[in-house]
Amino acid sequence: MAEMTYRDAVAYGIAQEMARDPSVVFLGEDIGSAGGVFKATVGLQERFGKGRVVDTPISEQAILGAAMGAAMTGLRPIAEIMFSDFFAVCWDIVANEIAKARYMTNGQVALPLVIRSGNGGGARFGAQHSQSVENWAMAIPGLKVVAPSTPSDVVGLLAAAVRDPDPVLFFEQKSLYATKGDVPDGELVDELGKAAVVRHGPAATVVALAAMVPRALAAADELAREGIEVTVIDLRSLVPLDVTTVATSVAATGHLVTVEENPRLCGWGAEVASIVAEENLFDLDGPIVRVTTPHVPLPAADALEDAALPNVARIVEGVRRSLA
Amino acid sequence: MAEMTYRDAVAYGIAQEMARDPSVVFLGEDIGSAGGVFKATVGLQERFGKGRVVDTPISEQAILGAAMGAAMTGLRPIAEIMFSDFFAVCWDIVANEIAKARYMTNGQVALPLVIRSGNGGGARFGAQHSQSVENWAMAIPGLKVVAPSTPSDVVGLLAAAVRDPDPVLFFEQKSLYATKGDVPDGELVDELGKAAVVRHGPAATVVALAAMVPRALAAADELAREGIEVTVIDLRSLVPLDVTTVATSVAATGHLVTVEENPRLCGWGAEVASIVAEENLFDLDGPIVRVTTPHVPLPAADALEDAALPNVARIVEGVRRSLA
Amino acid sequence: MTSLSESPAAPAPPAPSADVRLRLYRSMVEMRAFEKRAYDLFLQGLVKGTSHLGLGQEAVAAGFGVALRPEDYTFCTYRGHNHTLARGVPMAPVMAELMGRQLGLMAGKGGSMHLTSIPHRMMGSYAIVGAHLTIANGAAWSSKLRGAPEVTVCFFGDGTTNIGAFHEALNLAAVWQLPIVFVCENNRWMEYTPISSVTAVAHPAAGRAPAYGLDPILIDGNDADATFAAAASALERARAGGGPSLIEAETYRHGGHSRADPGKYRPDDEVAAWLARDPIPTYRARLVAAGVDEGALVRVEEAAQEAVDEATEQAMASPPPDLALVHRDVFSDGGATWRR
Amino acid sequence: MTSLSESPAAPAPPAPSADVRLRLYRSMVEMRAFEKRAYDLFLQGLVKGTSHLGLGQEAVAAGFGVALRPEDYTFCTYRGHNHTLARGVPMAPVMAELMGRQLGLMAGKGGSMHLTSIPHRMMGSYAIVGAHLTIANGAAWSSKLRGAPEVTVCFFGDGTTNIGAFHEALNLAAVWQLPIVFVCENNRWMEYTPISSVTAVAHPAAGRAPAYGLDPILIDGNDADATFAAAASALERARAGGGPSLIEAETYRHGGHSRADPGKYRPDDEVAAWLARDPIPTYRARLVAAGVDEGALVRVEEAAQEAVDEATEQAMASPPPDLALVHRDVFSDGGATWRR
Ligand SMILES: Cc1ncc(C[n+]2csc(CCOP(=O)(O)OP(=O)(O)O)c2C)c(N)n1
Ligand SMILES: Cc1ncc(C[n+]2csc(CCOP(=O)(O)OP(=O)(O)O)c2C)c(N)n1
Ligand SMILES: [Mg+2]
Ligand SMILES: [Mg+2]
Repeated sequence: MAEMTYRDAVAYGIAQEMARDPSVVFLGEDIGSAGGVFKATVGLQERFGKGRVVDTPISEQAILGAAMGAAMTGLRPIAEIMFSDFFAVCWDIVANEIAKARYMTNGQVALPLVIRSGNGGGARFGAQHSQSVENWAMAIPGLKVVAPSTPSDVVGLLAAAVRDPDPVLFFEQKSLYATKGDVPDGELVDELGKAAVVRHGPAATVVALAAMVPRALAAADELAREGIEVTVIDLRSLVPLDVTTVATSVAATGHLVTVEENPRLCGWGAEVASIVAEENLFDLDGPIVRVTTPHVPLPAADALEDAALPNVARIVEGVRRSLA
Repeated sequence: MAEMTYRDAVAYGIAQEMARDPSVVFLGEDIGSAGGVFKATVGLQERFGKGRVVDTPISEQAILGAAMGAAMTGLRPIAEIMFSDFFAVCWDIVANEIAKARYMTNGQVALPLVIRSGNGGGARFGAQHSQSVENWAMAIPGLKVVAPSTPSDVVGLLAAAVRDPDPVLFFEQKSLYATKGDVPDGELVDELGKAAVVRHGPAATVVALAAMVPRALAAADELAREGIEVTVIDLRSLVPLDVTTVATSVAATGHLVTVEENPRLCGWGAEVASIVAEENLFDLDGPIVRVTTPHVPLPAADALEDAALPNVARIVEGVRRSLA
Repeated sequence: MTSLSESPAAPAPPAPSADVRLRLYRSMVEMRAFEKRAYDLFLQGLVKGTSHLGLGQEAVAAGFGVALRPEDYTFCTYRGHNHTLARGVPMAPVMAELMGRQLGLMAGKGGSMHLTSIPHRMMGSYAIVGAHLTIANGAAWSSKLRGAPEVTVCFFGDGTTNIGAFHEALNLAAVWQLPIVFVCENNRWMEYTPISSVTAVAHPAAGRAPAYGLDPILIDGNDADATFAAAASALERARAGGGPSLIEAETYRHGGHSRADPGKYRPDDEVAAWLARDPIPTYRARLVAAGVDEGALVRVEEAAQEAVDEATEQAMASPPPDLALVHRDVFSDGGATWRR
Repeated sequence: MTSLSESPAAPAPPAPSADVRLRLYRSMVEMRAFEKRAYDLFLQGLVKGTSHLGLGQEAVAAGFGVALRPEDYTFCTYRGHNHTLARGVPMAPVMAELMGRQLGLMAGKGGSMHLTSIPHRMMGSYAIVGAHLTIANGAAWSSKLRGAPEVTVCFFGDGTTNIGAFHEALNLAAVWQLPIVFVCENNRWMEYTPISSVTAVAHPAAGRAPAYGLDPILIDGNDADATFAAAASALERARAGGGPSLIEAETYRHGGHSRADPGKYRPDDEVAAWLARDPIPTYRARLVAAGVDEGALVRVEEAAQEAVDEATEQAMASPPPDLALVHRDVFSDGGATWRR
């Protein structure tokens, strides 16, 4: 058991897989000699060489195209898209090519590849470097979508993603890079599609993802101080989506609150809410409340950004609104 | 009053605006001398000249970038993205640039522009030329999103979009191009953000968009034959979203069914469903049912595509499920 | 050809062997017979959706098809019937795919624009202009990393040279010195707009090669001997570690862009000039002049026709796909389930 | 410079007038003083988020800033402090924007990477590599359609030449013969990776110009006389209807890519060689050698320092932005309401 940062867990997790499987290769901008702009891939090029850890031009379409073609022909690439906002410059390769290849070819093509990306706000980078875009990916059939909230989940879910025969988009929340946690010794391999119940309580079910998990837990603490004990679920993966864990909890609590960093419309919170409204409506004792960033691009100034992102107070208020 | 096709209504609507306002210009691939690959822009270049109706290279980023820069500097461009699937190759200009410019500049930049695109399935074109991607746009703060279902809505909403000071994504459903309807004589200008109640009935509220509107109406006919009279709402615009009309209807019927062509996860149906589950939960007498294309890329073969898209039988079944 | 004469004349390569020439001829004749039938079936409403014919452009796919080794990879566009057949993919499943039948190469799930046969290393037909150039790089990169003597060939049209992905792919291939051959089939038209009206240079591919440190290579894409020679030399170069090539093959599509488009937007004299340079009769005449027994050519032609007839029959006899396929193969477990 | 000497030597342009030279010097000195302060404030935690300094690259922005007319448009990148000041945007709102204050040029909503001042025709700083080249075309297209004698100048880095949008933008500008000047500031590095390691040609912009039918133009980006001359000639050409230009200006950033990056990944001798060619002291020496009164230069330097001090004070005195701004200006009605 070692304590490490979420940031260091990335390089640790990639190294675990590259050491195990020579077909795992890694490409992206500034990932090699520089160790990544978030310093999340330090040491990998030294260890695995310039053949397997490759710095690319600023050509996101070429990066993901190369990953796809390599995955079709025997490799298991990990590609980095530095900031998830940049998925917009290569969305065609993700949404039209990678996501659809297996289906269109009636199963002939397998794409065992992982695309990692720094996601989300909090760093005062402004609207083009702060988006949470996991919902863009969730809306595209054929992609798996993972977003860990702790260092050990980074390692375990990354290993699961690399070993998965399908394309996985792996969102690393930038605001979590500096956070720390314990990572068990030895090989760590998790399973995609299993949510974690990270706190138990009968009053309501709070479903969160990535950086919203610690905030939801803090809100749960605050509610607990006034005697309201809520369940907090860390979804960990959007596709596959662990509907069972959410539904089971809602059946017990009667209240659902989702907490997501992405802007208001059409996020995963809406999906989870509408699944429950379709399949578990009569379990509900109060409205389903979604706590999100408002439907605005993220502002840069610290005061404004803090006001835009979901915070503990808004989560607490959301739970109260569902219980009212 | 003239009867015309949805297809012809597009050229008619563009001509109305170009004739009125010399700052309206129109650019895209094959739109000029060829009159558009869907023949929806026939005659415009002859009438308004090669300066104002411009054929471009296959460079979607350059097309939308040009539209944005022109809109910043005094023109009101209409750009065509031939198939909406191709938004993936220029999503950066849409989602990171056009959508965010006004906000990031604290209101300095206005972008009065329209991006038209052929959307949706039914033509057996396969997974890369058949997507309904209006939900991609709805998820991005800063965009207005419109999708007409009739020729007169094409004309009226297009005029409203062109005159709107904000960027509007205008989705023309390809499977509707051949359909016909009456278009009133004289200048026709509609309003963005107003849904239309196209059929009244007390049993349930069915909310649909674009090509799903005629299907929802057909389903309503079928249900009426067994005495179930439902309300059908044509949303017409996703942003602004006419929550009032939907909520008022659900308050009266107690049942909500959404019908959308896009794949299952994170579509506008989920958004509408979760708004109702948050704000009008206690109006509901049955589960909110979403009828969608399943979460798969669209197959090409006619038999398979027909089985994938929402059809009358599935809408009827959806209503029954909500009423059960 | 004006444009060819504008460019420095390359020395004529030595003629291929008689055996290769017959294979080139057979390949072109098969493509032609197949696509004519596909067009008929389209007019009869039996090919649904769309289809993009390569009638008139056969010499390009044939030259490469004959020059490729079985272990090499092909990537092509929606206009990919020819390139698919050129890799030895049987006609019946291709025809059945166009018709949306169970027998189809992808059981109808892909359609005409997405023909793929991994066992033949026909790695897919792609319908978003430009994307597959970046994907083809990935296959070439993989060959290089695995130390396998495979070459990737990637076909695309003139219009494709103006989209961003082209630029990114060419630069990466050059920087990584990938074993890949990019083949631009310049048929002078995009859909309904001439390439010359939207491109800053006269030769959309060859004129850009130096921007990637590559030699400009411009060939007569209607001459199967020339396409074969260019293919053989670029493949050899790539296999020897010499890196990528970018070849611009000048050619013409006889028909319209897709479906029933008659292609009327093109000047009559342009069409006539190119029809006179039809790669198949001109090649036939060359072979006959070179002493090839005409009977052998007739047998090739008859066999192609029979193959097409048989493929058509098989395709017609096939039922529509099993509807359960709608929910299959989104994911590798064979299913489409996004939840648990 | 090795790379400069590799390329054909252009005849030295005539020296600009004394007045222009003093304006060039003043502009560079102001930029330098401003950015040094911005860096100090960053280290003090008063500039939040990120910031990308152009220390060492001032001669490019200054040369163009002085040559531009008020009606011309500028588009630049996240590394855009210099280009913004060069358009006459006052220092205080720029400083305040970096600090996330109400006084900020965009009231803190954009931040350092998105400086924009439409009244100064500073049409924005863009943080997605490549995108703004396509947007800049739109402004130039609009000028052309409106018949207005405006020129658009678009700045970007060497790394930007490898992304698809670059290619699409350059081709469109050439085909449409737009009044635009593309200026590639080749500072030899992307973030932490040298451009030479990922680019197929030695000169990432000049080496690609012929792919768009343009002349390769390579200039010394550390020489304000040279940047001014290149700017003046390209602007004139564009204004006269001669279409676009693509200029590659060789330069170097003194510091790291962004924030507190010390730029240690760069070879010491490379850094030292370029520091010796610092555009400001070298230009100062040239002016003094040409007989300019040193007192005048000192006054320029002191005035710049005072301006920065004053701007800093004003910015520091400004409160954080009104939180209501979070919900403003998503749409043109001033609000953020997506529903009715
Ligand atoms: C990104 C993108 N933009 C536009 C299209 C629509 N489209 C399909 S084929 C085509 C013309 C392509 O021309 P070219 O590359 O010359 O190939 P050809 O059809 O002549 O073989 C266009 C514009 C597309 N499929 N993808
Ligand atoms: C599409 C995209 N990819 C990657 C980045 C991250 N990024 C920001 S600046 C930069 C380097 C740009 O290099 P260059 O164009 O040479 O400009 P310079 O920073 O040297 O001025 C990178 C990779 C980005 N902002 N956008
Ligand atoms: Mg073509
Ligand atoms: Mg640089």
